[in-house]
Amino acid sequence: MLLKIFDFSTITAAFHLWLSGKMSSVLVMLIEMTIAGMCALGLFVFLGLVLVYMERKVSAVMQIRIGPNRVGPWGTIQAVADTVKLLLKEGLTPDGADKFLFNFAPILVIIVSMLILAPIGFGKGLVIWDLNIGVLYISAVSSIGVIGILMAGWASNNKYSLIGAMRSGAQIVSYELSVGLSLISVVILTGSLQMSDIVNSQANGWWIFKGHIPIIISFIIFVIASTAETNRAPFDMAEAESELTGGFHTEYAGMKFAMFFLAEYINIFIVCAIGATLFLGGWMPFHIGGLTAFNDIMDYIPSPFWFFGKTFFLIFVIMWFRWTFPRLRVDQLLTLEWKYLLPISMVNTLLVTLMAIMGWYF
Amino acid sequence: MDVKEIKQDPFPGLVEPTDDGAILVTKLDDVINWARSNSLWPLYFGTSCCAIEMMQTGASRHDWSRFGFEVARATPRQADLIIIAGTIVIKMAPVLKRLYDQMPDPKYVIAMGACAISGGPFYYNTYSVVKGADHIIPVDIYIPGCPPRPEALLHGMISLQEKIKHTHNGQQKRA
Amino acid sequence: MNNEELKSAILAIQPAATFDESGEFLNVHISSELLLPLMLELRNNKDFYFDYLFCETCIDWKDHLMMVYHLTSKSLKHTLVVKGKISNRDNAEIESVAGIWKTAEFMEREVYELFGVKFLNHPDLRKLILDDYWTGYPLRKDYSDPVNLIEY
Amino acid sequence: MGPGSLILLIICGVAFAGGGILLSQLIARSSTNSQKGQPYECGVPTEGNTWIQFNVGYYLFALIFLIFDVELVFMYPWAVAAKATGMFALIEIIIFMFILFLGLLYAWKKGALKWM
Amino acid sequence: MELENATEGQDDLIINVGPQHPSTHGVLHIKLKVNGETITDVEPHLGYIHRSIEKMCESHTYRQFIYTTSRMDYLSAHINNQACALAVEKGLQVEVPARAKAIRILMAELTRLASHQLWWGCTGLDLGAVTPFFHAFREREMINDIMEKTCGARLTMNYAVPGGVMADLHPDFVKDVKAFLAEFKGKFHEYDELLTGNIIFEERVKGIGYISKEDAISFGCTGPVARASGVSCDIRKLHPYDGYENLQFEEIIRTEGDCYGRYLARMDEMKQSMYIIEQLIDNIPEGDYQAKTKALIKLPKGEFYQRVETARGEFGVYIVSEGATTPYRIKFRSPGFSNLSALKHMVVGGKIADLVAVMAMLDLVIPDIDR
Repeated sequence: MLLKIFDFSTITAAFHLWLSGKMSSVLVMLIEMTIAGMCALGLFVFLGLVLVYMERKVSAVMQIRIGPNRVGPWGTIQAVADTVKLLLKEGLTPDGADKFLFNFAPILVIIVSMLILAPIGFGKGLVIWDLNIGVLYISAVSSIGVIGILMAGWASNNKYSLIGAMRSGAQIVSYELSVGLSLISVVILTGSLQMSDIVNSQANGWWIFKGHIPIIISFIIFVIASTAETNRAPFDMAEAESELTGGFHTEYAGMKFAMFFLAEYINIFIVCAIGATLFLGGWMPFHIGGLTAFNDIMDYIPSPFWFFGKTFFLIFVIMWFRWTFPRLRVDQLLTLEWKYLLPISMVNTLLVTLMAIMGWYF
Repeated sequence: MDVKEIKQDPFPGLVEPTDDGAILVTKLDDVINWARSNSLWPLYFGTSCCAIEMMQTGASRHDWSRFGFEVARATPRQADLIIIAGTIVIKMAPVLKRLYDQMPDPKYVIAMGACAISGGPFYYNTYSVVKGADHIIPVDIYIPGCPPRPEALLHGMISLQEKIKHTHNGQQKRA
Repeated sequence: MNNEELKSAILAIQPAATFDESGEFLNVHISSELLLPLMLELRNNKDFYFDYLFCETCIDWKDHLMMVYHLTSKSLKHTLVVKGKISNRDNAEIESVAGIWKTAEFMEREVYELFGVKFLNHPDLRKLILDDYWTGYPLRKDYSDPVNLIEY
Repeated sequence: MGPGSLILLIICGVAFAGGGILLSQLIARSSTNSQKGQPYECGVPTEGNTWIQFNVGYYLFALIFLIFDVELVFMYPWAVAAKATGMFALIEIIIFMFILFLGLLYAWKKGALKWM
Repeated sequence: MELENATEGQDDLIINVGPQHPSTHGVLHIKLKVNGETITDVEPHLGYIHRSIEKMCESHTYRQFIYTTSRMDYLSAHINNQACALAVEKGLQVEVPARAKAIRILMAELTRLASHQLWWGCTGLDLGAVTPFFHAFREREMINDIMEKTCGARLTMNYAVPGGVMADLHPDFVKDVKAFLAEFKGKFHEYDELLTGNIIFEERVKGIGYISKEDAISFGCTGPVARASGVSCDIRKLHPYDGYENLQFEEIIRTEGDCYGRYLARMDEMKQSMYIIEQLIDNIPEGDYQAKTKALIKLPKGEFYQRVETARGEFGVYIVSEGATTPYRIKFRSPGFSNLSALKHMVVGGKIADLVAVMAMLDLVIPDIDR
């Protein structure tokens, strides 16, 4: 029934065959890798520019402003100007800083964001490496990100940075549990850790529709916890501009700061992509049972559109949070996680298990 | 009066003739200056009344985000521009100097309001006011007023953009 | 209490006090050494109960300094101005009232650096407003700064 | 693509971040002065050492997390097999979670979740 | 090891907050000692905007010195001017025309509204919510427009002069104020929706920065800060000036004593200010806007103390005159200075984030504190 959706794996397979006929396998691999790498880099740049612009425009709309509109048409290349400016800005390293860690931290943060891209399916057959433990891989790799922040804060030899990093450490590791448990609830239902399996299991309906209330609870917990994971307001303890001026990146300037800035947005994209994949059906089109004509039309929309549409919707929700809520205090933040979210998600996981075993889902 | 007769020369003192055959350099200069002038991130620095007008400039009616100035940074490491909004007193002077010093290059300074330009209403009979922020750090743009209107600040920032657009990056020197 | 009652009550505590009623409030003049016991009585005596010190400052009368305390009672609604005369300009000293009214701590620090009045038994007498290396007491009348057109 | 893609992504990350930073170091104009390398603290010279023995409160959460995270990892293989195993899996995980929850309650009771 | 003792033996981290810091609203410098997140000591350092206004005023005439007060508490500029004008009038014993009094009160209440709007926006900013700031400034701009039409300045007005006000009202004044009131009343629910009812906001401010009634009096706290602790200290009620005695309004007194009480006190004060304006706007008496005074005012020998209620609390002008054209000594009793002295009492034992919340709710204007 899903044949109507265009499968990117046919293109990649055909391309692979064509290349293999022309040259040796090593060369083929090199070329394919270069292309994949270029795509990953292109995605990074694209996401950085688009998300920064989106953030500015979303905030402007919510704050009854206009937002950037002078640089380029409707201010669209404002972010380009910012990037070039940051590239040309002196990237200084403080004298008292631990020089290696200070300069390595932004690179580490970017590498981590880069690595999580691997199992995400951007469309049908459009995935870098669909490994069979995708969910586990994501939760494993994403916890490395906090090390980058801790390194940055510690190495800066700045007190604001240090406190910001410490807060962020305590915060991210705590919320990791809730994220993990809400991911597990979907894994229980699908019985697979592979991202493509999870997407395929939603061919006849997304989990958020099929899974009843427990999955909706999981989804809400996932959104809250992943907002905290990405250090976004109202959980932006690590930056907390009105308290710690710049938080962990207080001492970072120029391109090094830009890397943190970019990583923040890429991380938002990644958590939203994971949320979209697990709960909203990834690149699966929206179907309504019985309406064949409607479903056919939906199938004609290419799968990446579905994926990016869902992801950007979630990104919008997270931006909406940021521009609406005040910031929590650090102890309230941890109380929220350990005394509310964690027990709730544990009980919820049991409910999902019961549901899965009894077959109480569509 | 015939307006057309008045010749408009944006910045007479700053426009210098280009060297021969330096097309690539000028083009690169254009790109650099375009990026720098369109992405002026100010530092949170307001000492008194002018700070309120600065906030008004950022607020919904005047909205300096249209020009890309809205990314006000609290730390000088990420800022390009200090808008000195308010009086600088002797105790504040070393702080301002240190903040300016800690900013990475390139950096710009706008003196907003009479106090930052010259001490303004506090020029005479005071024992603690610095008579103009340019005694401490070099200032690029002066915006008169006590306090200047938000439009004046916007004009000042656009003037700074113009100034940056006429910079030669190869041979630039700073005090 | 009205002004007459205040007068007689204060005279009963401190016979050396003199009064001045020309202004808006009743003024009590007293020398700096006798100030603290009177202030304690004004604050703690249930009949006075001046619990709110709303202004504390100093005036330089060229030959002497004068501390001015504006007191009011929140419950009894009467107001009194106490003026403590400090005769020795060069080594001005007066007992601190910071132990009685907490707001005095900051106000006295301000007077200390702008007028050079030393407050005895002040919990934390340091410069508050001016630089640590500042010399001179700028609000005194003999402070001169020719550069800024402040002349004696 | 296979596991090679991870190496590829790491290379991409290093090239992107490291390259960007390096490029910026090469082309950006820089200047030095005595204050530039000093830590920023609102324009006031910093006082005291930054790298001191830090409050234990932050680390406590990391410690509790460690216990929970290890246990969470055990849940992944269980989750995959849960639906196929049936009721037994539920009972099993209830016991497992109960122990986990006891740990949380213990930490809670001990005041480890109270910020200090 | 018991966890209760786990924090022993650790060093405190000394952090400077300010003079350039987003949450200090200017150039307050606070030396903070923290153990982890917990504040163990707070030491405010002032003077980063000490412009020696009191010394300056000694060489200015009675007409001239008023402009400096606009620059002290620039958010209550008109109310400061009014206090100075009242103090000089007290010395001259001039009767101010009824029209001038009404105009002064109208402008004072508009100023108070504008100041509270800015406070509300900045409170949101300090607590991490950026959007309230923009919503507050939307209405604030309308007040600024009215002020600009009235006296030519948006912020530092210098509108009140000894004997009345500087110029008569703009013909559009009544219309503009009514339009503003209608607009603001319609938008006021947005204020409540954005912050007041928000659970995060309530968690952040409830029980934070508590000060008891006795302590509030002892620290000399005034304005909404003291009124949230149950101290009756509204000068408009206690010592009415310029005809406040003829107006109907309530003094907002709350009993919470914490940041939330201060927040609600200010929100209610805005409503009271609107109520005062509504009473006056249709009943501005006709007549002169200024009493005849000499161009060069000489105050008689004596001391004149005038208290007014600014947006932040009790503002006092203490003029000591020797009979000359310039004051012998002027002391400005600023509300922020006393409120700030209670800062340490309020925040020690709290978290770093609480410091920001407390400072936001104290509504400090640093030039007013430093003078």
